[in-house]
Amino acid sequence: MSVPSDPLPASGPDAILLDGVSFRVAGHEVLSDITLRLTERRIGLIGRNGSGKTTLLRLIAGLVAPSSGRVRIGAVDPFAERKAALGQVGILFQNPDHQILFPYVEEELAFGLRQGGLSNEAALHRAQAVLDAWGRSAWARVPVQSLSQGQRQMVCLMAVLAMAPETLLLDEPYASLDLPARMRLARRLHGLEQRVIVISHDPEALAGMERVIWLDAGRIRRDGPAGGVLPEFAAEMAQEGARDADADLAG
Amino acid sequence: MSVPSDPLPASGPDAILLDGVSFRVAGHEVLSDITLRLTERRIGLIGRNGSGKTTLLRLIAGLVAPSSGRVRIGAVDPFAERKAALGQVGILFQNPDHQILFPYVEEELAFGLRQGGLSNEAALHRAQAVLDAWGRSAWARVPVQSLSQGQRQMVCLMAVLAMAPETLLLDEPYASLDLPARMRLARRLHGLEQRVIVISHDPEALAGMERVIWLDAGRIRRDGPAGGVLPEFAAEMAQEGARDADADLAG
Amino acid sequence: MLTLTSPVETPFHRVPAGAKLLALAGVTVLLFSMGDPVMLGLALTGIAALHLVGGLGLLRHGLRMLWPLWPFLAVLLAWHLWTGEVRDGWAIALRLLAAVAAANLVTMTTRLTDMIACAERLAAPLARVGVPPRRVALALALAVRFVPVMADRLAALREAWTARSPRRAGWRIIVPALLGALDDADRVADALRARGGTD
Amino acid sequence: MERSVTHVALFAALVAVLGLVPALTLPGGVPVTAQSLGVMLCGTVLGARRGALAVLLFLGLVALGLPLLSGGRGGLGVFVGPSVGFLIGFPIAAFVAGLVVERWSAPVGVAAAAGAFLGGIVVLYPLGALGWALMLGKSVAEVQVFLLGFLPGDLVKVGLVALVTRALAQMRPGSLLSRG
Ligand SMILES: Nc1ncnc2c1ncn2[C@@H]1O[C@H](COP(=O)(O)OP(=O)(O)OP(=O)(O)O)[C@@H](O)[C@H]1O
Ligand SMILES: Nc1ncnc2c1ncn2[C@@H]1O[C@H](COP(=O)(O)OP(=O)(O)OP(=O)(O)O)[C@@H](O)[C@H]1O
Ligand SMILES: O=C(O)CCCC[C@@H]1SC[C@@H]2NC(=O)N[C@@H]21
Ligand SMILES: [Mg+2]
Ligand SMILES: [Mg+2]
Repeated sequence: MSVPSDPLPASGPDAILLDGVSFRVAGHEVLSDITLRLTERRIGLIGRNGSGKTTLLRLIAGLVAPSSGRVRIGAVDPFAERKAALGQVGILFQNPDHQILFPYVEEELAFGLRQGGLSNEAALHRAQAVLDAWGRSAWARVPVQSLSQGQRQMVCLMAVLAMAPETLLLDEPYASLDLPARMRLARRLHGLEQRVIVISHDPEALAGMERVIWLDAGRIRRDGPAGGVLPEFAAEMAQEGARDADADLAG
Repeated sequence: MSVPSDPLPASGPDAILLDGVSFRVAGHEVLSDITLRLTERRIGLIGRNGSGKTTLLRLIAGLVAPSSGRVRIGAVDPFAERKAALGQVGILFQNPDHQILFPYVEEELAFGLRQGGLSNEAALHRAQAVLDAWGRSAWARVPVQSLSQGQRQMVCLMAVLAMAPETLLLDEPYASLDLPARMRLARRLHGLEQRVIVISHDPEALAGMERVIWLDAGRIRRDGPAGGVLPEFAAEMAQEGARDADADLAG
Repeated sequence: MLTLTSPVETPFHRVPAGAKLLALAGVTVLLFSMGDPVMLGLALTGIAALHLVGGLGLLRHGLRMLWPLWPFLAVLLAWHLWTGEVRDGWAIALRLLAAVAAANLVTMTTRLTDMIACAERLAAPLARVGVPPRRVALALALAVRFVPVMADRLAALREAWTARSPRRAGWRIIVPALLGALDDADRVADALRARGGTD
Repeated sequence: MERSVTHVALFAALVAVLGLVPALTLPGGVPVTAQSLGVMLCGTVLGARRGALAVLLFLGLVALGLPLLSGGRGGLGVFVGPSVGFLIGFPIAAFVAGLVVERWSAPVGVAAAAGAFLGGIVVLYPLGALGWALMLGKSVAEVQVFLLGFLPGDLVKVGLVALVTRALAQMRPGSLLSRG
């Protein structure tokens, strides 16, 4: 289920920089003073429910602006310079049902391309090419509705890949998939040239990453190679699970 | 994460019977000719995405009627005799957001009781008693929206337990929880007197069950103690995962 | 969810909702039967004084709720000034302010649960046309619960759009949002049935 | 039964959420709002009876004190304000829109457009104008000009209702209760 790393190619994608980034919403500080420089090709993000993982990914994707601090991909501010950011980062949300916008597979794939400036025809053509490349040629005119959860997630992934971003951001891609689907997805991700940043709260899914960042209550708790961070995380979670702390109300 | 079994008490809940049950929807046979007699206290249901697990649970809970065949809990038809069925089975859906009907915790707990015939006052009183018993006294007037995912699931569980059904049906209760939350939930389920039927596509979550039923494309593939069924299931899933079969279109 | 009920407990909070609604109905009828701007001005002053019983905070909250009316009042006065019916203009403006302020006072001092309970009683006659009052209360509670769920879903779809387009999402996300909502409706119907249905 | 209650509640929530779209307040104190789009959709998707019930439920929430009208307004006060005629007309508009889709077997997009136009403009405007005139102390004839300000927006909404309803009918034929 892991996505092991190959050595970084000579000319990799731009570094992702976060400089003193905080994110507040409704008076609650979701992320506090995060400073990171991400250059690795396979990066994992781990942490408990509500620790701020999804928020960090949304900041990198430029979907929200930080309350303070700066986010940059190379020289680009992904929130302010949307056009440039689209070529740099693509994001896969946790739940395919919150991201599929169109009824047919080909429309879903063509959408981002059209928004990127292709004509309708060219976009549909390229969508078919992507489907062919992934061995899914027959899917073009299939209604998204009729696909299984795992297949719908595959549609989302192809839609993001069609736009050829330098970095892929994946939010819990394995959570609702069964075992065989997980293994297949892991294999596919492994084969990608792009940089991949994956969220999970399952240490197993991140084994073999070049770098794993452990978020805890909106702060970086540990940051390093998978071999160092994951066992420590797993041990703390086991200890935490032995207590009955759920009773505390949030916020 | 498993819910091991204690010996069956002398006077257990009524047996659940499925007799030649099929379920068709939109011309597609989701379940085919299922015959089962369930008497164990800890039962697991395993299978791939789309194999029909949720549908089987909905049939037992009486939420849908079989297209052919009979479902009985003791002598009760859970679809036709709703009132009687409420005391026999309670169901916990996979996603708490699809289950929570009311804005405040106490209202959520009181609802089922009122539907069962209690006065509004008595229902609120009993709701508070359940909260107290679970060490969650302060939750009564808390808006559901402000609770975390794990806490919301706890609300659902308490709402079902408040109605004191003989059997609990749980659909993927662990899927969106982080590790500590999973461990706590498993502990809670372990402590319950009720019969518990749990769905999962993760063999680990079902280790130690008295009986595990493996559903495959709407049919029973294997049925027996966890120790026998689970390794076989895991082996087949690993083999399945090695192939690239996603390309087949569903149904 | 946020309601317009004042979080600061006032003596009015303890008055039964039904009594407040009855009083409001009386006051409104009275206001609409008056035509003298001076009398209406006095009535408005009286209602403002009632706010003060609940404290300055309540008065401020009340003023905030009246604020959106200003463009309407401006047009109303300007129009009547122009047609030379100044007295009528003042009467209408003061009556409206007084009626809205009185209604808002009830809203600000009645908790949502009390209101729902009251609505359930008021809906009792509907039982004769086949709508049990219980179901009215249930539908109200369900809708309150769904508002934030629906808002979150729209926000998620808007983000999914933004993630792949330099332009802002428009009406087009209504279709996937509705499809999702219809699926949700089916699942929630299951949950409802699982715990005893609608009656 | 359960299904019908949850549909009605969800569509009431939809109308409420459309109130988050920034509204434009015209000089007369009645805003140009996306919520009337929601009202028309209630009718064309849920049908006459359930559509009207969904809108009534929404108005019920507003009356109970939830700030669900555009701009965060709500409470009992809005029912004695300038919008009262429109508010009372909303459930009737939804009913008429639904009735047209139910009874007229034209292609669903066409029927939805006709229903939305009939309910959301032909029926709603006079009711809205009546309430408005009463509140302003003027005659209906005198406030009529104000309605013109809404027309372009409402025509766009009618078009959107047609597109959205047709899309739903194509993608989930079973879910279009107005044609079920
Ligand atoms: N728009 C928002 N409004 C209110 N609270 C928010 C918002 N966005 C995030 N939060 C809060 O911020 C915290 C972090 O949320 P986030 O989704 O980033 O967590 P996460 O690590 O991805 O959790 P999970 O594993 O459950 O997905 C949570 O407590 C959440 O409730
Ligand atoms: N109401 C319905 N309409 C159409 N198809 C349905 C309906 N209910 C179930 N199905 C189909 O029946 C099959 C089995 O569904 P079910 O939800 O029972 O599977 P599952 O084993 O619970 O899968 P998962 O692990 O993904 O939850 C799926 O292919 C699903 O698409
Ligand atoms: O929010 C309110 O106070 C009620 C608004 C009523 C607005 C009416 S609906 C028909 C017409 N078209 C619009 O866009 N606004 C008005
Ligand atoms: Mg997350
Ligand atoms: Mg399922």
